[in-house]
Amino acid sequence: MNHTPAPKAALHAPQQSHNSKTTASGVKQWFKKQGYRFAPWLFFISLLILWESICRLGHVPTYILPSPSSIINAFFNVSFSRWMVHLWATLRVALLGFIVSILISIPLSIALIRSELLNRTIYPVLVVIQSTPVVAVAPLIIVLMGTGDASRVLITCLITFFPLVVSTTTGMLETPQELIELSQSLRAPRYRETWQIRIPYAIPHIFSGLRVSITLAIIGAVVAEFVAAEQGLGYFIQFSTSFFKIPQAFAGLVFLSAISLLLFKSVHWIQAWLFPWSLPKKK
Amino acid sequence: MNHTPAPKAALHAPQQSHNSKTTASGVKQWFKKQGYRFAPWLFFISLLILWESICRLGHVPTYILPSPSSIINAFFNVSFSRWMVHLWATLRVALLGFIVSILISIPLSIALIRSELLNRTIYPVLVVIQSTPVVAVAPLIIVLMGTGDASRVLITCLITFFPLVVSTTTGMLETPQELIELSQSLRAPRYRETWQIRIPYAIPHIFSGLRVSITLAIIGAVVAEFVAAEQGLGYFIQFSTSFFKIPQAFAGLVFLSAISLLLFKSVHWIQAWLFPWSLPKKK
Amino acid sequence: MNVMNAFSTPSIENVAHNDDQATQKETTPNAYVRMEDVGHCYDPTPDGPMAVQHINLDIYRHEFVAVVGPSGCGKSTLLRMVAGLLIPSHGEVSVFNKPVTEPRDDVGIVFQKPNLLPWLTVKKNVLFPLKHKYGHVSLEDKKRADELLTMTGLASFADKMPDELSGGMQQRVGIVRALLLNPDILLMDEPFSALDALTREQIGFDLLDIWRDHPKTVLFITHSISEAVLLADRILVMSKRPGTVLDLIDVNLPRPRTAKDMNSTRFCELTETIRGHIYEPHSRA
Amino acid sequence: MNVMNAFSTPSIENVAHNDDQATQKETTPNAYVRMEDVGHCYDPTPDGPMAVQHINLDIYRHEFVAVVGPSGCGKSTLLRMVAGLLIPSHGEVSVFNKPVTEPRDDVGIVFQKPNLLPWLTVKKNVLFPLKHKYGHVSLEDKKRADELLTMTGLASFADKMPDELSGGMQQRVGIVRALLLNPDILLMDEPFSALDALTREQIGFDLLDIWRDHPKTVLFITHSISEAVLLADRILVMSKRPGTVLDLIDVNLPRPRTAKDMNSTRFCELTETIRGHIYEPHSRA
Amino acid sequence: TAAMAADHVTFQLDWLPGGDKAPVYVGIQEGFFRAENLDVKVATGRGSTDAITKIATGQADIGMADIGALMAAKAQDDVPVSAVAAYFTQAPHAFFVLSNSGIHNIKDLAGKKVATSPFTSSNAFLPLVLKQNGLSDKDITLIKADPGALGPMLMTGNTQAIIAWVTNTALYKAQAAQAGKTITVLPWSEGGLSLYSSSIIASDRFLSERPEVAKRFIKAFEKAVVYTYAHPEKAGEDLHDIVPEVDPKIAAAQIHSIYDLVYNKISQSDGFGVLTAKRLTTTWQYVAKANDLSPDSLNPEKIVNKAFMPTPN
Ligand SMILES: Nc1ncnc2c1ncn2[C@@H]1O[C@H](COP(=O)(O)OP(=O)(O)OP(=O)(O)O)[C@@H](O)[C@H]1O
Ligand SMILES: Nc1ncnc2c1ncn2[C@@H]1O[C@H](COP(=O)(O)OP(=O)(O)OP(=O)(O)O)[C@@H](O)[C@H]1O
Ligand SMILES: [Mg+2]
Ligand SMILES: [Mg+2]
Repeated sequence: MNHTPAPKAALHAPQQSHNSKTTASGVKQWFKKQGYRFAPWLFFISLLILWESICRLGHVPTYILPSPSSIINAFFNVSFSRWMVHLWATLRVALLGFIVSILISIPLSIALIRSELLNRTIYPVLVVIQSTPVVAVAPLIIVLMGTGDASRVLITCLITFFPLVVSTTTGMLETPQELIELSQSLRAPRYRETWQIRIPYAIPHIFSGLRVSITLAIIGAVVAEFVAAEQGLGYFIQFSTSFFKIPQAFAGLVFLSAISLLLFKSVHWIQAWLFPWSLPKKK
Repeated sequence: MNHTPAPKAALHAPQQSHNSKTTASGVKQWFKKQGYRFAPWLFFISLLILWESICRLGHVPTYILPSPSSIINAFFNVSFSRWMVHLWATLRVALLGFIVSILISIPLSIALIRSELLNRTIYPVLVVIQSTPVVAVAPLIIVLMGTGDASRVLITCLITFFPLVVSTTTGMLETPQELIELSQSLRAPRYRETWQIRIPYAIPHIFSGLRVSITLAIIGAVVAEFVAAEQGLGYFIQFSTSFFKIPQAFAGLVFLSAISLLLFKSVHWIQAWLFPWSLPKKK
Repeated sequence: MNVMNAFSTPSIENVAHNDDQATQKETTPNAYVRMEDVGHCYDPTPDGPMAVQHINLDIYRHEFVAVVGPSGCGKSTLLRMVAGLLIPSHGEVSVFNKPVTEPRDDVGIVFQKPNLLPWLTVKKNVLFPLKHKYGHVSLEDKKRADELLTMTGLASFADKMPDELSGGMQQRVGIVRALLLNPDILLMDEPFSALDALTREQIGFDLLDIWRDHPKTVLFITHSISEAVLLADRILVMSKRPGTVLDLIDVNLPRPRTAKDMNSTRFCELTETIRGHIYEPHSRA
Repeated sequence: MNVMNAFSTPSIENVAHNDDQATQKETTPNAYVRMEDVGHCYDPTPDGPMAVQHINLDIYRHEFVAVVGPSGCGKSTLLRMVAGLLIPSHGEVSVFNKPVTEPRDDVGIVFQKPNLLPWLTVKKNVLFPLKHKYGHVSLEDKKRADELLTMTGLASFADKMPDELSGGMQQRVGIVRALLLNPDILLMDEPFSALDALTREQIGFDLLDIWRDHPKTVLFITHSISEAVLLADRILVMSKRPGTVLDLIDVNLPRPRTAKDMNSTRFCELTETIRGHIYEPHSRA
Repeated sequence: TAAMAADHVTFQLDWLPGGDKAPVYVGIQEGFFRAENLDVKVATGRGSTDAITKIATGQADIGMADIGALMAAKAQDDVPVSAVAAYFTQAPHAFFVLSNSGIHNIKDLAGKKVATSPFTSSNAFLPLVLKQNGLSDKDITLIKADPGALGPMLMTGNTQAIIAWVTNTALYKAQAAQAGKTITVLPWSEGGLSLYSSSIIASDRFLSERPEVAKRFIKAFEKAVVYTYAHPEKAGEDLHDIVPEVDPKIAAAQIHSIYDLVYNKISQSDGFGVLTAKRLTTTWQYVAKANDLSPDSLNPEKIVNKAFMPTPN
């Protein structure tokens, strides 16, 4: 039998080297980790510095590209409460539109998967809706839904739902045949096949769609504010632009980007929280 | 040994029934197939009839929702050559923008996958770009690229690239660990791991992204025409709208939808042609 | 466990009279699963190659039939046709005189690949068919799941995810999943192939115990001849692709069987016969 | 094929002197693959359970070592550590005195699952490692691929897609893929588990022929004790999880071996010894 | 001389082609530019700010935009763009109401719903015009919606009044006719708002580098304006010839309806195209107030390059 422990000396030597290795590589690891943590910020700050220098040294006029300093300046010229009003208006519409489009897209995708007939008839309609510029149907929407949140949410939905439908249907169709056979061999009701096999299998696809949709939801809210609004960041940006307050418009853009990043990250967090298995494993 | 052929009588009887079954079910099959083929058209035609009746019976004014007949009418009021001019202008920009964004997105996604650092620094920038309303940066784009096709293609790219990046990275990250280990055990150059394993594996994801992107490319071209253009369907629609020629605007929309559908279908055809294995198997 | 029960398995008697399948066919109306000149061709073109052909086989209620044959001869295809997952392109499979035209819900399948759901823990994977079929799982089911997991040595892995298991463990999870359903027909496609000799033997005997206590019709594909002899009432020996019936062998060893039976002359005779078939020139090109 | 060559396989001599691995360790500088107190724990928490532990094993150049052990004892883990796909959390694996710290490119692996690329035909799958490693495949390679596919009975399936193959065929494709690479070290994880007895035996002997003509170091995981004895120079018997070395057995049967060797007394002795280990109480809880 | 290559000039519109933009097209079609050896290209725009930016960044040489927008731009940023001539000497902003609504003047709007598009410059002047008519912002309910939706909203009764430019009078009338209704226009210029509006602006670079070309262009443009308003129907045809999408009849109707913005008491007394210091100052006062800018932030006379202005009467 060879189940003999290694000789003591041999046991110590590698352990020591093992330890020292751990410490050395630990420090390295730590640096690497910190690097990863701060890299985005460092990158962001250098980008800002670059931007500022281009504007200053290149004498770039403000109406083409305002410098970060002028944007910050413009930022503080608007009162905090006004910012909050605009922010909330946009965030509200974007989130509502996003949620409504999830509520529409998932059942729609299921229907499209389950019926070849629906697939062939409804899908083209979806493509048409997706490619219709909102401005062209703005009068229709406003006459039907008024100039309130309802129209804006509808417009956001129209812009947001498509990536979700495409990725959900793709994901559900990609479900391995074996898992479908498992379900068939149980003669389970179709809705359970859908909910317990196809949908979980499609989760990575769905979240890929959600990531695209959430950023489109912001765009949708902004476009909706172009169509009808008294407040909101999109309104604010367009308004500032039309009065040539370009730094102020860019200050609005900064807010918009911040919400986008936050919501985009949130989608990831939700996936990591609810469906940790659906994320690729880190080595 | 039981490898005995079935008795002759038994052989005939089932064969006959088999045949008759095939014919009966063949007719049924044929009807079903024809149904599938014509369903979209039937649906489309009934939709048109419904629309026309709503407009006529509900006395919906043209400036809110023009009836199909008035749209057709408007359609023939514009000369064929003008339509072709606008169509080509939009199609050209949409396709160029789409192709350029594929050329950008795929290498970008690969870079994002291969470097955690890039991922952490560039990805937020991409989200910011994606969520920036084009109007806000229109002056910058015009200064950099002029008012010609170049800036329209750029705008189209800005709107199109994101879904592609998201779905390509998602797909590449979903590659099963086993296949990656296969590549690692060969110590193949990283670029081959990417091109021969990760990318093929991501094909269904990539095409899901392409399907979204191609419709966004149309939208992008239209938005770009809102920023600066003297022709194109987006310009035409906006122009018609500003003259309150709503049926004419809708005629433009019909064209826009037609290109969208065509391009959307083309993406599918290309997938079926180049990567037939990536499509889910039909039963 | 009540060892004496095993002899009363209804299948045994039936099988005893069934020496020549071909001539007896018309006189066995109580056949449970019946295959009549079954064949299948995956290729949709008219003259595509057959994967299996001319399979005539009657399996009686609560009989344990093993299938052996060269790789690629169509064993899995046969099993999928019995399950109704595949409709034969020739002939007909029927269960209780009703042709199988769609997936059956009275079968439990152990697939050749484990086919676990990657997003469920081992325990949830095992309970999945019940949840999926009936919408809920009872406490009783959960208890039985725990028992079966313990039996297969997986108790401490109940809360792991499938990708944290070794290949053999995944296979065992697949077996437990099918057993928990307690189906009328149990279809097992090389269920023990990734298991070591001891585990294999143990689970084999466990399976026999379960089969005795809850009689069911079993179709069991294996590459181990001794395993086939040890477990089955009858053994279907298939020829190389396109697979046909080469022989149908009655085992006729008394039950309950133990590891000691493997030294009996009858056992050696049978394994030799089957080995002979497999190594015979006509079984392979 | 030149049968007499088989005796000159360098490993045989080395193995003969290697009765007690532990005491000989320091005196075997020509060990090719060396595992020193290797252990691995998948759980990142400090006191997570070990999957394998205290593995000390030297494999000589061109030696054929088989590994047997209960399911889940860490055989695949061990193999992945030799391949450099997994860095042991304890101890060290080294090849030619160089520690393995990253995936090695001189290994060919037959994974426990076939792991074929679903978008490539069988032939392209088989050629994939060469294409992937070197960027191109020569005509020579293609010819060898055809030969190996014919040898494994897959010639007529060269242009099929993997999902059109049976389980055993897919496994054979995986074997051909690894053999075609002609690597220095061949790591095979239950390569024959989905094959029938005859195919299994044939491919086993084919493997021995290839190994004789193109000597390589082989680590071969199997659940078949007789297969291990028939093929290997030495057999590593592992205990149940956490896997440790239970025994390391010299086979010492003359080469070339044939099916007849299976009736020799030495063969029966060896299988009995291993069977004894496996069925011994300490090997399983 | 004819042998000399024509000078290229890009003319920037502040919106899409229409009757109000006819002169530049007339100049091309009727040969006024060719006579001055000019080769003029027209670029469409999407609002005054867009036009100013495009001229400032050198995408176009000369063009038209609201002078208020230029003042606001100059006040905040020293854009290298100057006004060179007046085009509309009156504000084009107006309320549009249905004729049967009982609203006859701006005062009648008290308590009514008024719809406007979100980003029109009219919104800035609205408080001023209301104030001049004894109202405040709180006396009306303001709704903001896409410009395309305003007409439908008025016709369907979603709103009692809309804010639009008189340049669109013909369009709204046509739309109302479709709905079997008629429209009354309440121009803000008659409600006490007195300022310059659409003007000819040019990039400083163009003016300093090619002054001769600029002079010739303005001369030809003036002739085109005169011709346009003298022959609206022909002007409509000319426009249609270059931009086939434009309906010549509608364009002609538009030209008729904005005649007063171009030819009025002010153009008569000051001379066509002339921007006077006094009216510039009043305009700036309005603009500064409307945009919440300090009145000292701009010397309104500084935005004009008088060297190119037509001679006053
Ligand atoms: N989906 C498929 N499409 C086309 N051919 C198939 C398909 N599945 C199986 N086949 C073919 O049918 C034949 C029988 O396959 P099957 O899987 O039934 O074999 P098997 O007896 O189970 O083999 P193994 O023991 O290797 O699992 C094989 O030759 C295979 O190539
Ligand atoms: N990715 C993983 N994460 C966590 N635990 C794992 C992982 N892979 C394997 N294990 C655990 O490590 C142990 C050894 O696994 P391994 O796959 O090496 O066993 P094996 O000897 O190959 O078994 P088998 O014969 O069943 O394939 C098992 O108990 C398993 O649960
Ligand atoms: Mg099989
Ligand atoms: Mg294993």
